[in-house]
Amino acid sequence: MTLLQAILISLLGYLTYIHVPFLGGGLIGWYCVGRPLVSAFFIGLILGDVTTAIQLGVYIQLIFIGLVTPGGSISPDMNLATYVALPIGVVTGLDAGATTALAITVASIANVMAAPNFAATMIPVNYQKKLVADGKLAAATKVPIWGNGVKFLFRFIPTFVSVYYGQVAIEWIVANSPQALIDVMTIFGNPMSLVGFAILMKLMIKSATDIIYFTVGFALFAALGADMVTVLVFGLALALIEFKVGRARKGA
Amino acid sequence: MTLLQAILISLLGYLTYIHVPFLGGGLIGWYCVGRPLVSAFFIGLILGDVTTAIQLGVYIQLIFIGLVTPGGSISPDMNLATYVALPIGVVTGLDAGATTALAITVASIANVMAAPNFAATMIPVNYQKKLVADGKLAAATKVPIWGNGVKFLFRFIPTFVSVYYGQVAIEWIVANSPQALIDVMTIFGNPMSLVGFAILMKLMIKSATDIIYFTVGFALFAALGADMVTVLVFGLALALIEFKVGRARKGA
Amino acid sequence: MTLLQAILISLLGYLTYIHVPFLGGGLIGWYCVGRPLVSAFFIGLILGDVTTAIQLGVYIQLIFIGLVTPGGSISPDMNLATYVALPIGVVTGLDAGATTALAITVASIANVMAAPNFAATMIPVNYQKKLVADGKLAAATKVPIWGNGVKFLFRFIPTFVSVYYGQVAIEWIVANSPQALIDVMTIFGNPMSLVGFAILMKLMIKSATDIIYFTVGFALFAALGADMVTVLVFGLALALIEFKVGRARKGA
Amino acid sequence: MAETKLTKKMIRKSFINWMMYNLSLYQPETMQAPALVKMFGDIREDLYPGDLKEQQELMARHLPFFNTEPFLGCIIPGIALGMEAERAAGGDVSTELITAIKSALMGPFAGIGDALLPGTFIPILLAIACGLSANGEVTGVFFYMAIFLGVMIPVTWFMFTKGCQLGASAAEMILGNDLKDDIINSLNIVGLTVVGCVAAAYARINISWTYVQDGVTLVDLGALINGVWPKLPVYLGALGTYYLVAKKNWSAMKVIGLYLIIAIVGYFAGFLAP
Amino acid sequence: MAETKLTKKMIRKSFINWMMYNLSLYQPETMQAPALVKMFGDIREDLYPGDLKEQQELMARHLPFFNTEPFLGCIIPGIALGMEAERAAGGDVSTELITAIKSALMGPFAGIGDALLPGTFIPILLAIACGLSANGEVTGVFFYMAIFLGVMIPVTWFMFTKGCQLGASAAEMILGNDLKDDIINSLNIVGLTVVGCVAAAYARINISWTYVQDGVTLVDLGALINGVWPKLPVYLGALGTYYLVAKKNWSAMKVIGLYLIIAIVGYFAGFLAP
Amino acid sequence: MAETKLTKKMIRKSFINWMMYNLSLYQPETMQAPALVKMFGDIREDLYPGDLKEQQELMARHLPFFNTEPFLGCIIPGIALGMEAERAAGGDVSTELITAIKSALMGPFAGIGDALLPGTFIPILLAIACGLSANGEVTGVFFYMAIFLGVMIPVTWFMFTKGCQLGASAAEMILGNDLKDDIINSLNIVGLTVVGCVAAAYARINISWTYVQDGVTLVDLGALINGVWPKLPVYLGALGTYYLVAKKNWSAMKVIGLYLIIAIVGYFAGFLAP
Ligand SMILES: OC[C@H]1O[C@H](O)[C@@H](O)[C@@H](O)[C@@H]1O
Ligand SMILES: OC[C@H]1O[C@H](O)[C@@H](O)[C@@H](O)[C@@H]1O
Ligand SMILES: OC[C@H]1O[C@H](O)[C@@H](O)[C@@H](O)[C@@H]1O
Repeated sequence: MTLLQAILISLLGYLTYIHVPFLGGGLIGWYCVGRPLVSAFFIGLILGDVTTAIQLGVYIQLIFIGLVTPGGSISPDMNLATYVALPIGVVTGLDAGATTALAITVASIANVMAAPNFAATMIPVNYQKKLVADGKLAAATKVPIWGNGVKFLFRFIPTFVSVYYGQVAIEWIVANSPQALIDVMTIFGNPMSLVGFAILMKLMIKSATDIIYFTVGFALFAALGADMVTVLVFGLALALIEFKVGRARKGA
Repeated sequence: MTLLQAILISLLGYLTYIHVPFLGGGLIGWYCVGRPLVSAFFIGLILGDVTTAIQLGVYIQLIFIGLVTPGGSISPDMNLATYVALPIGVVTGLDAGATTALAITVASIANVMAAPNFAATMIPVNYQKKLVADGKLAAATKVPIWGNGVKFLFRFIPTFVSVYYGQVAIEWIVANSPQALIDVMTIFGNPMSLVGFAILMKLMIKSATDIIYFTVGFALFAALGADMVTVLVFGLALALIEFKVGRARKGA
Repeated sequence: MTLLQAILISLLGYLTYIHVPFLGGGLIGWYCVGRPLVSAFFIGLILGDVTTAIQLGVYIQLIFIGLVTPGGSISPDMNLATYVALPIGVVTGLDAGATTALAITVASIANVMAAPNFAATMIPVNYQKKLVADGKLAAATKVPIWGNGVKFLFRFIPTFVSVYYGQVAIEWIVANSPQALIDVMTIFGNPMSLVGFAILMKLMIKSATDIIYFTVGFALFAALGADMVTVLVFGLALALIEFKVGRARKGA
Repeated sequence: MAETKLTKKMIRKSFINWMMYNLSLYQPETMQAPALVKMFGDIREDLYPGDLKEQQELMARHLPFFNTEPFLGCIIPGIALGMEAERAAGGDVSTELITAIKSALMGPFAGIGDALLPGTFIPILLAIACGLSANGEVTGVFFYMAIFLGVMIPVTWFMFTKGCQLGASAAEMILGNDLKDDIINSLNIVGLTVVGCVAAAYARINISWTYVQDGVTLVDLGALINGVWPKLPVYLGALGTYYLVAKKNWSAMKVIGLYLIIAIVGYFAGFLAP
Repeated sequence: MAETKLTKKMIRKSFINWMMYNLSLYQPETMQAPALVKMFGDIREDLYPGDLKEQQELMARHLPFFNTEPFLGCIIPGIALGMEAERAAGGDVSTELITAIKSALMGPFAGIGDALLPGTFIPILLAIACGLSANGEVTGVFFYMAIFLGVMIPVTWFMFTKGCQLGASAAEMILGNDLKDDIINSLNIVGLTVVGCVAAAYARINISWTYVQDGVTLVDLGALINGVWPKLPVYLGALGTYYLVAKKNWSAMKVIGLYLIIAIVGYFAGFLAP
Repeated sequence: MAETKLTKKMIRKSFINWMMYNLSLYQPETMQAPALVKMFGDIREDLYPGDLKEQQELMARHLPFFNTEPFLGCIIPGIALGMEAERAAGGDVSTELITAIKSALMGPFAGIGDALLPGTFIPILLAIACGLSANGEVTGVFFYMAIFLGVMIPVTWFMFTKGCQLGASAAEMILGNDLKDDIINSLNIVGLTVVGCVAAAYARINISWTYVQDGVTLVDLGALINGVWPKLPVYLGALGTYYLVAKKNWSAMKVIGLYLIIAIVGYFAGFLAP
């Protein structure tokens, strides 16, 4: 892989990350070009072998086909997996099995970066707050543009290093990372989405009994094995009842 | 098997088909004499070996013990299976395994006839409509009697041919039927019951939100694996709530 | 095992039985000291080998960790299992597997005593009734104290015999009990808790439609495999709806 | 309540007509309606002696779609009979009301009836009967026939006659009593829930497209879509059919024609499997 | 609110009585009632000094059936105590009301209490305790005893005394406040749902009839019936028992007698298995 | 309805701002709020020409926490925009109302949006696309891009502009129309139910303590606790976090600090596993 190819790929990886605005935002970036299948096409263009790229892309896509990222929980890291494993797979001629194995490895250890990424993002966010407080409104408006540079560091660099130095480098990184650090960061990240949910719950729970609805959703998934769509259906039924009761209360 | 026996058996098969009035209607025909266990007794009488017939009848009965035919979906075709496999089993001394295998084969390819049967039935139905419009009321009243002759053709003939010419004939038919035709007719028939359900839904759905109840029932079966009785129980609970809300609205 | 040790152990077994008041009642007896893990500690003290006793106690505890005894259905008999298998295990140096096997054997055949135990308890209960009717109130008040002697007989004696005469004796008893008697008593005991539930249902069912709620709970467990806590959660959701409907009816 | 013209004999004749002919001309377009036409045709002279026009209208208004579970649901033709008789006797029963009550009840009784009769009662009896006949004995056969008919004939007769009585007063009940519409709303909900289950259970749409590479299935479109939501194609098919029938007023035959085209195209394009 | 005669000492004595004796004479006929009789017997002189007739009536009215989860449900004897004390003090508390509140609450507290105490709280503590004691250490034992009793003794004491206070005013709350009956209706629904679950989980009726031919089970009646609806015999048994108890007023003992007969006949006829 | 100052151009600019920047500074403390600040910052001169103080307040009131599914949920920034415009035009729209409507809708739209967009629509399209591209063809890629963007760009534009229109009249709807609060209550319930599901599905707390003897796991604390109720630690973690955030007013950062401490302690004490 040439240096330019590696740079282009890593750049595209950054641009199609969930938090990045510059490809038109998440609808075009994350949810469209960022899907492994579509990414594969563009990686293929960069590497000059679209067919192979898409063939491998299908495999990686199928692993992540149902990925939902509620409340900021971006796990496993599909983006890094795609932009590291796929180019390496194409260039070094890995077969589908080896490519997907590589993707899964990358996706799972990448979680280590989630928490530091969030912590670093606090810097521009707090700066924006300060600018608004100081009346520097034009400047405050611009923070979400350059502030995304934080995410650039956390996405471009790991992708570039991994892609450019290749599979051996990744294996070296995996083998030499302190296991305790990876584990603690994973444990730390595991319940992270609960924070976002708690804030939403704070807004949605009007009386203590409303926790029952949360618990019903939880139980449907955890105890009865219902999928998200099924829970949505039951939630709609409960909501319909609530609505009818509300109407009845008002005699309507 | 004598010709007479084959005719009697095929006649009984017709008479115990779900749509046939002449044995007192579905309560006596389809749901009573038409159950494989009970049919076996009568087939046994015709063939002169009640015990063997019932022994095999138990096996066939157990395959179809939970058969429900909502909205006209009569699949698999228990009636043809019983009236073909059971007599052949008795006469040629098949063991239980071979008899049930034969029954299942017959039941599954018989679906091919469902759609043509329905199409043909439109003839007397439309004729009845016309008679009413023309004021020929006595004639219109009689259509459901002779009109059932359509079903006679679709039931008596295949049963008779299969029974009289035996297992070899069936295997020949199965082997020489154009697979594409069988497949297309099966694909065609697969969703057929949705038409009946849609008409019922049209009647039951008063506002768009009522579709939620349909979806709950669907999800309970498809996603949570609930059986029909369990869905009925949950449906009753939802209905009870609706009733209470309706009462509350009126302050009752 | 010395006679004294056997007596102490059997006494403790009686004191920690669900129905026995003398250790401060079920909170301290049945639910605290009576848990196999805790019992093991005290049995260990009596036998002079706390460590082994607790080690085996953990195994027995894990078998019965989720035991709930609704409406008087005390099956399997955890108490007898613990107080028989654990001391024998400690004294004869059984390994964990053999001890738990012994516990399970004892727990399952002990059901035979449940029904006679209840029948015998009717004697003091009826006597208390009579005393109240006769105005002998001081005496009536005391019946629950001495009346528990009935349970003493049904608990102390079997425990003592089994513990003192040991594993061989238990095996002899099991081998020589009339199977028909054990079976009939088990069949008899199997649905026994329904009586208590029926009395509760009599109190809770205000109109025939309330049976639907019972049926929903039943179906959740039996057909969908929900556990008790999950059913509680769904029950709470139904109750919340009922409450809201009740409020709406009153315009509140 | 207005006096009706129903005699015992008329009820008995109608009951037998219904019990025998309910599915006689069954097809997806009007389903059990031809049997209602026959049932009323046979008593048209009793209801409107000599009045051909009324007789014709009577029969004509039962020509459109009707479907329910025929046996526990026989209360509905019973009610219709009661209402028609009262109307014929000069009672204040509009034809809209007769159609409305049929439409209101047929769905719930289809769902509930199927779940209870072939879904619960019959399999229990047959399980026992198979036990009794396991060795080829006739005991189980006779047991099943006796119990099943012994229970169901009185039950259906009771439902039908109950329907006739109710029918005569149904107009008042619905107009004068707001309880009734809460009952119908509730019944609709049970009906819809059960129909949802039954659609999931009995309708099939099998997407067959797979891509196989070196003997390994790489893409199995059907499995992937069922992975998004189990039986999603059937669900979408049900809603689509509902949309065509209810919102676009397609006839059943037109929908079935569409199904046929989709089946042929889908099969030869390799997207649908049996 | 009328003044009551309850002293701290009376409450403490009653609490201890309840906590110790609730299951002492447990049997299916009156279950925990004998413990209530003892509890009131021990303070009968405080409530109605010297009035033997009132004392007798007091004890007599607690003789009938009572059952709940004894520990989280101890709020109910607490309420009963509060109400009896107010009544004794001349308050306007009818005996029907006392019976009513006991009946209203015992079911829900049985269901909810069983689910929460032995169903959730205890197994969690024991799981941790087993971890701590896995090597034979006493740590887990002491941990369990300390936490369990440290939590439950204050909780039960709180529930019981809360009940006493509420009890004194429960009459007003129910009569003067329509909220209360919505609460009781709702509690009943949780109770019923949990009882349904518990019946399915703990009661067993095993139909054993099978027909085996050449070593292959041809008909397994139990499996077939459970195939119609899982645990259907238990469900029917529950409804049947409910019918006898609630509609036919059978005593528990009479039902149990019937069970015994069925067990014997069923076993020897080969239809029921252990 | 008061006149607003919204021009087509302002709406288009705001839409693009929202669509691009919604997650640009995403972190657990304020999540999508910085994007709202940018969106309003870019039209501050249009809304309050020359009035720095109002402009500052405008931006300041969108600094706190906001989060929803960004694309189906784009109706919410649309509504906020509509309301702000009306307020700027002198309409009677309180800032509390603007905050209230955002708070009311973000949860439900998060839950429902996640379930429908990445949970249902996208996987269906991708399943088909993978089929079309299985052999390395570009067909599936183009199919996915065309359909996905062809559907979603109009849909989001429609939602956003609908929001703007609604927003201008949302005040009246909520104040003058009691329907609205029944709708919001109901949406909250769907939202809560889905959030419960999603918490169970996406949050993980793995208790790792096991006691192994001779190679056999004797006590597996995690398994035992999950046996009491599946994913109980996650449930308790969710309620605990909710308690800290909602009742103790902890900031997200403070909670995350606590998580870090627990992760470190839990890992080295051997109680938590990755
Ligand atoms: O859950 C709602 C919402 O939360 C965050 O904003 C992100 O994770 C989004 O992808 C998600 O849709
Ligand atoms: O589903 C209701 C009803 O539909 C049709 O009429 C037939 O299939 C019947 O067997 C069925 O009971
Ligand atoms: O089910 C409520 C209650 O019933 C009986 O009293 C006993 O079995 C208790 O252990 C149980 O808590």
